[in-house]
Amino acid sequence: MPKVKIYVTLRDGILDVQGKMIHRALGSLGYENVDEVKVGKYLQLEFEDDADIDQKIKKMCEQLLTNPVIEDYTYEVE
Amino acid sequence: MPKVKIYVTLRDGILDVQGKMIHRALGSLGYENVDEVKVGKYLQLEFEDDADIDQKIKKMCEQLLTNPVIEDYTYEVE
Amino acid sequence: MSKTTRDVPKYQQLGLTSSEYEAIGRTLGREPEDVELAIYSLMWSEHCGYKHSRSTLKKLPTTKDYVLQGPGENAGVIDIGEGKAIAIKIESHNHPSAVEPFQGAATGVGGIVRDIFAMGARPLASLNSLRFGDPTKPRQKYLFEGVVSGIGSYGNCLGVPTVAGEVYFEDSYEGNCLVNAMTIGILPKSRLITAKAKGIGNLVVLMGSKTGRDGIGGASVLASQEFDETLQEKRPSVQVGDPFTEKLLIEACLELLDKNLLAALGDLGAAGITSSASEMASRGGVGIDIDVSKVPLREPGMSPSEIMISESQERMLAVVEPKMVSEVEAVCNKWGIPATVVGKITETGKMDVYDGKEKVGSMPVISLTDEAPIYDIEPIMPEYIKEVQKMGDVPTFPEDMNATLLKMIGSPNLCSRGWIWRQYDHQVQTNTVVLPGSDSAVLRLKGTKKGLALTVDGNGRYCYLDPFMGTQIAVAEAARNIVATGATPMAVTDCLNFGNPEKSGISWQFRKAIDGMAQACRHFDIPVVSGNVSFYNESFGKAIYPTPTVGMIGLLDDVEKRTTTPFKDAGDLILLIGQMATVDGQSDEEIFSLLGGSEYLKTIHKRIEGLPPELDLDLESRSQDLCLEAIKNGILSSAHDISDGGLVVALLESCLYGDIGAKIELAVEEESFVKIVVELFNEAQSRFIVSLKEKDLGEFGEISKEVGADFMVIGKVGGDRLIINDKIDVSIKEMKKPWEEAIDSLVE
Amino acid sequence: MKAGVVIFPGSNCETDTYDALNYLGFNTEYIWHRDSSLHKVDLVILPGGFSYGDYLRCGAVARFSEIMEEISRFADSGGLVIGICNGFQILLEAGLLPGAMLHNKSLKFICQTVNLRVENNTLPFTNQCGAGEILRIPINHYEGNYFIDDEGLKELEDNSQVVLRYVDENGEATADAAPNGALANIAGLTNKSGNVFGLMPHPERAVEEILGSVDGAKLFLSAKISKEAVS
Ligand SMILES: Nc1ncnc2c1ncn2[C@@H]1O[C@H](COP(=O)(O)OP(=O)(O)O)[C@@H](O)[C@H]1O
Ligand SMILES: [Mg+2]
Repeated sequence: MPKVKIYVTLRDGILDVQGKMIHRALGSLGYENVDEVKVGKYLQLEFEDDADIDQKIKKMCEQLLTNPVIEDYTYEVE
Repeated sequence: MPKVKIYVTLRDGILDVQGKMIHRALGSLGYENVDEVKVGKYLQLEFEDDADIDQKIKKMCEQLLTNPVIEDYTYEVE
Repeated sequence: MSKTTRDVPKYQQLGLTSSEYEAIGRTLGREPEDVELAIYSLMWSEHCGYKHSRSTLKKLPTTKDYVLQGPGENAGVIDIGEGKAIAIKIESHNHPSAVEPFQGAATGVGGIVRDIFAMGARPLASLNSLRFGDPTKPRQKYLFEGVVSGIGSYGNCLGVPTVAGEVYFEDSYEGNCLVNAMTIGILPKSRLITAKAKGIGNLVVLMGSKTGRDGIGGASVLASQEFDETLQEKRPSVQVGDPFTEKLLIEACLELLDKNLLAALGDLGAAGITSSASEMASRGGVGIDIDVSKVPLREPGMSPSEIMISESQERMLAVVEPKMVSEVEAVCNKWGIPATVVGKITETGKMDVYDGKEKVGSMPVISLTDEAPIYDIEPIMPEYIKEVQKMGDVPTFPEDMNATLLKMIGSPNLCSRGWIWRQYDHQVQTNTVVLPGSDSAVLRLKGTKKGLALTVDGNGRYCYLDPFMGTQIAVAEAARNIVATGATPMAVTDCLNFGNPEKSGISWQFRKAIDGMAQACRHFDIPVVSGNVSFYNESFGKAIYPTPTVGMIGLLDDVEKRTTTPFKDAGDLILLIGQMATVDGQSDEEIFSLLGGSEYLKTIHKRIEGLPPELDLDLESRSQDLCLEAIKNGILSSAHDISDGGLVVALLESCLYGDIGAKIELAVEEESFVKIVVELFNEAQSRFIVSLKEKDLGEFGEISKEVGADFMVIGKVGGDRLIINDKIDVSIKEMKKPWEEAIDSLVE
Repeated sequence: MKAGVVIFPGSNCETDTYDALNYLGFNTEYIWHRDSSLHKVDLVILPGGFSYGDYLRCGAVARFSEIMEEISRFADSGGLVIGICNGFQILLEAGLLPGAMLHNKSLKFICQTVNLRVENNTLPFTNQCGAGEILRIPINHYEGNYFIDDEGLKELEDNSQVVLRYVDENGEATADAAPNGALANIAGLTNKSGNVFGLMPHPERAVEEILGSVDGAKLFLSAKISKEAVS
């Protein structure tokens, strides 16, 4: 049963408020050597079989799982 | 500059309301061969250097980045 | 298995005492099976069984002609005329919130909302009463932020407005925060349903989310013991709220009731199917069979005990006539809610648990409910009382009264709560006509001229110093808040938050508090129609302040006559209803003692001591009558009760909310600085600040004579400063920022 | 005039919207998300709420509802559509309006009344407002931080598609005036042809004096009057 991991992040140029807030919070906790923090979504899907799996994942991502206006994604099949 | 990817998921047994919803939505869009969907957080951190990096990541995760009461995490250093 | 757990008998691990274990054996006439032991341990837990409170609670007045349902059901219900009724209930979710603030608070809202629609009512509004430790400490900040956002996220998603609440910060809550959630709902009287199982042969239908291992023993076990290190191990049992499913469940249940398809309805709260099924059977005097193999599961491999006691959220249990089942399924299907027959009503008087064909447990229903053990721990006044009630020496008061006032108004307990309520949808359903920021929220009732006023009040610090007086004051203050909007108090729902009831000192606090509540409610003739007890609010052996919170609802015959806190128009006269606190000829010590338990003493002098203000119930009634009658006659521009922070804080609040100043002349001996400070900051009861047009002063005076209440004209609305004699002179604009932004700067 | 209020699972302002429309003299009906017809209404309203719990993204799942195909067709043929709050988010996800919503910049839910400036009063949704008129209407959301790329923004501005902007007490669209951080202070916009309107504020919460403002009524009444003018 293939396991698919999808990582969704905000597109470049879009202000990542969550990332910025976490960055600030890390700073105030004394973690000074972090340069950047980005926050995204992590989806884990279990497929029954791997027929056309790449094509299916792409379609799902474009149709439902991400919003291309603001989000990019990458994925891995295990 | 090491890049760290952190994957945060809900601990086993903790209800994943989003995953449940997405699973149902995928089903009604005709993606029938998905068995399970889990939703988590994906964090990308850029560090200035890799001094004590593992230790730092673990501490950050426990202190701020994850909620150990309900979440587990894994990470990769690139 | 580690050595220690092997040595401890199973019943003890489940929290039962050896005599309780023996009692189970006597009832069953044999050793209990695993499932049975799990079920007894929960039903006889403090949370489900009310072992330490049942006998004391009997003292509360609970009836009045308009009470349709008093304590004992999922919620109390009162008749408000025109064929409509209101369901009301408050509940604590303290322990789950201390473990996971966001989910703990969210599921607290989910639970109380289910109690409301379980009565056939559509949830109309929610309130919350919160207590945390010092908000400058990171853990406390985390809890506070998490709880507020959890309450908001759940209620907002449901479309139930969160219209009012209260929050206080005191060190005693540091290890054990309080999260009390209250909801009211509205129903046509004809839709009233109870969780009273009836009809031998009727089927038991489980509706809503699938059952998982979440919260196994969560609420009930957590709420029945003190906090210590072992709590860490209980963490994975955190329950996660799914407000979307709850929203669908509300719609499905109300449609089922409108179509008359259900014989009984109950929610699943603490102890899951176990408590819901046994309590429904017990109320109906019938038996019930449950087949755990029919329960839809989210996780594989769950044992019958786990299924029976799981506290998975967003589930309801209904009793349905067999011929109605397909229609019930159709309605649930429309809303995307699974509905499954999991049992039936029997004449056995027993709760029989099956796993498919195999019977895995059989217990007399009443042994689980009415016959749960009762403990009467001897009450003994705790040592600390005498110590704290003593008032120390008269301190040197800071000279600069403006600075003192600024410090007070920017302190965590007195600053604006806007940071909280802005995170709550307080307007959905378009009924909220007095928004947060007045003494009570007011809802209009669409289709009528009427309105409802809602508030929740408690004062842990007063109750710590004197639980009897403190609790009376909580009732009086709630009533005063209701009256200040122009509503007549109708009913109370109470949440009793105390420490470990097995201790004689806590038992004393509890009894004193109930005596105070009972006496005050009797005096005002306001019945207690529902409530909740939360014991074991201790961490590492240290109890919280005894904190009874009083939720109250009032009715306005004409919602157009509602009155709010803010001053409105320049030139309006400002009146004090009630009396000045000091009298001539008192010594400085006597005068100073009037600051006992006050915010002033705590914030400025870091002292928590003395006796709380005295409450004269008759005087209180007269003050309230005067305020209420004046509002009903339509002559008040504003009304605000005096509570935390005293007269000056009440005045400043009316200025701040109204964005307008006031000039006040108090009649006090100018040379006595002690007197001035005490008059400004003492928290004497039974008082309101009201404003009105000069032309209406005569009429106001007439009313005051009729009801026999005192008042005095103390100043005028106008300008952009609050000026009191030559002691206070502050700009409203400059006070606004520290008042409004205090919480922001605390949590950022 | 006949208006239809669409109910998705998780909608929670449908009754408020229905009541507001009836109060303003519309003949209002509910439309269920699984219906396949729009019941011949003249105006379709997608109300606020949390359709499908707003899990994943606001509006992401609701846009696939059966009724959305009909609504698309209706919009394409010039029918009037208003999306309020979650309804706006659904219209964005469905591509009936351009752009997307991000979390509020405070990462907090916000419920408060805001000042809105009417940027285009020639639309069927604003013809009862003065040019530059300031409306006071409540907002109530966690994701109202509007985003669109530079090109898209230019197009919106060039076509006068921005309908409402968050402004301060002086009517200025300062950065602080947008409580959610919305790009260019955009609170409401239309499609190019001006018949589909999305807005984050809740006009149904501001139609009666007793609710504190009647400014929201103007938006609904505009639609009513423009329709009556046509027929
Ligand atoms: N946790 C809360 N949730 C919602 N509203 C709150 C909360 N805490 C306080 N408020 C609101 O803030 C205002 C002031 O609260 P408070 O000082 O406790 O009022 P009072 O003393 O009149 O009972 C009230 O309108 C109250 O409803
Ligand atoms: Mg008050």
